[in-house]
Amino acid sequence: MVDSTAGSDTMENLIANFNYVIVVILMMIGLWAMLAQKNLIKKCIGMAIFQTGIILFFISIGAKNEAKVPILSKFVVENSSAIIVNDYANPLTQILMLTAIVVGVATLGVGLALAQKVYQQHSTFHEDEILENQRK
Amino acid sequence: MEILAYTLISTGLIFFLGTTIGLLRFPDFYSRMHAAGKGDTLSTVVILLGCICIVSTQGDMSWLLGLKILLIINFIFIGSPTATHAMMDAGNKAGAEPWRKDSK
Amino acid sequence: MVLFALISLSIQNLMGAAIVFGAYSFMMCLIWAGMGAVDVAFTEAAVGAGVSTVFIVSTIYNTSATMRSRPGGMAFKFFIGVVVTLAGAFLLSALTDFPDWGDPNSPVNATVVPYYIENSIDDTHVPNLVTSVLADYRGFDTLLETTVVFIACIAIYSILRIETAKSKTDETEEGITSPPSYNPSDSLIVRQASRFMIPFMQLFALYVIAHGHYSPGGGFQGGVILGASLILLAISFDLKFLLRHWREKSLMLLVASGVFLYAAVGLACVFMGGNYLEYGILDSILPGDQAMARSHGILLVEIGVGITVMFSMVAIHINLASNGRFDRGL
Amino acid sequence: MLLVLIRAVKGPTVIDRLVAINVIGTKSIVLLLFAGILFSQLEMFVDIALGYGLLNYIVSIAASRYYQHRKSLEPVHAPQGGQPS
Repeated sequence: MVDSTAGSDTMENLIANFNYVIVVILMMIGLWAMLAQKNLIKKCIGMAIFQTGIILFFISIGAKNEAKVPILSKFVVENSSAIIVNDYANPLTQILMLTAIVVGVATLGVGLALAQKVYQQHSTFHEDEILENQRK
Repeated sequence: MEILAYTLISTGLIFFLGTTIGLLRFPDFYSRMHAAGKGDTLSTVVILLGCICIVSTQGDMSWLLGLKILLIINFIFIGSPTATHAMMDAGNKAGAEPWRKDSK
Repeated sequence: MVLFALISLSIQNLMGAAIVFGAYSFMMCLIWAGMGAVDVAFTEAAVGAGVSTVFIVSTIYNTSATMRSRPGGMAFKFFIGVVVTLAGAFLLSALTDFPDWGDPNSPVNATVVPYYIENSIDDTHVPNLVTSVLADYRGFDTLLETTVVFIACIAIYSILRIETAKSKTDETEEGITSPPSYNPSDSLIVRQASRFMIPFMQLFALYVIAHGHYSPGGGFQGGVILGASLILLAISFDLKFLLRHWREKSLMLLVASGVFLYAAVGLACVFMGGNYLEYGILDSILPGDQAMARSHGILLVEIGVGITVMFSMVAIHINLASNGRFDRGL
Repeated sequence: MLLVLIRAVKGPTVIDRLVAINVIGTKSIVLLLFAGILFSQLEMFVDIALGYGLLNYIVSIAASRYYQHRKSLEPVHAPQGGQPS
């Protein structure tokens, strides 16, 4: 791994920014599931896991220390000069990811529909068998 | 009110501990179901009642929050046994074997 | 948090994989809530609990859950593992360039977002920043995302529906898992409970859409919950029961009408003399001043989003569950 | 508490996992409410919990539906989990 060449500085960085590490791990798992799994449905699940990794990346980048939910309270609404920006988490990344989740479900549906179609043709989910069927 | 809340919550947690132990330690599907179905519902309801007690002491909109938590309790009370029933039925149909004394 | 990755690794049997994936999404919802992203948590809750696992389950239902393990794939898997590890190492090596966790002055948090936070209440009278950014400042994004959902729905129709209509006779001859006939007596409890729950769900979803200005919620969440209520109807009763009330053509029309409502609101703004999706210009036909008009415009747009998401979820479920045949399913 | 449940998720058969995620679903309602109380912003979290309370039994009903219709013994008893994953 890269870490062995770099000093202990990198290790501290890794521990301080564990959220990115988690993101990378999730993305690795998703990528591995998409590439190495032979089963089509597992590939779909791997895609979803990869997606959650990316969503986690965005949300954790938008998070702030000491920040609250990005919904203004009643007191702040009445006098709008009292808004402190750093009191609220980043709403922009949140809306991007909010839509991404719903779109992700829709694309998951598309992937599963394709998998069903493949199953109808070949009556298997296994990639190798599908390839063998096609070569015949 | 505080004492009542914490009593309720800790009671719920004890029930939940029972649920988890049952879920882990019981030998077959049906008995695990038994632990999960009852203990889970009861512990959740009790903990949520405790939450109502905490909430009702603070804030001006607390009655609305309390009402919402009551609604959650209501839905759990209906949904959880239904799900338990459905899963039990499914297990029966799928042919999960009940555990017997001489099975191991 | 590492544990969730481990959970998702432990998938073996397909059905088990689907179920563990459901649990995984529960966990993710808790994480979002912990990071202060309440709306995202809500979406994840609705999607993970209601929809995505049901999709996977209904796909498995139409196919088979058995996995044949094949010998001799280990070297390949190991090779992929090496590749993935290398990719991960590359990503990790870029780690030092990223801002620290929770840094309020990072580029993401310090450029355009303070404007949204400070001016949202004056511009739109919407306390929920997520809603105002979603539907007003970033209206184009949301419009296109809604369109993507719509397109996905169309894609599923075109994948599953057309060719099954052609090769219907072949399938029945082959006898691919024709499900046993439905026995109505086996789920009285489930039916009654669903009959009780579904109106509450729909009422709650409407509340979520309408109250999204003041609390977490909005078109996407409410739409998913509405869709989930109809999916529950389809699961606990029969698929035909649902289809008696919602013909497929009307479903598609409704999916399209949601997108159309969104786009029409934008076009109305153009006709009133403003830019596309500039709701402030609508104040002469909507009640209230400019900011209130923006608030109402957001509401209209959210309703459009809700309609699209709801019916596309239902349509996707119907297609997946009945394998495109629309007769009988999960 | 959830750590114990995660072990239950890895449980022996599929339906056991189903039971476990039902329990996890109800527990995450409780955890959401606790998080709301801790952040003293309960009014934001109670809606999510309500949504959960409404929705979290759909999955188990769907999965049990699967077994009712399929009546297949094989995924329950022979998970065929031999393949490396």
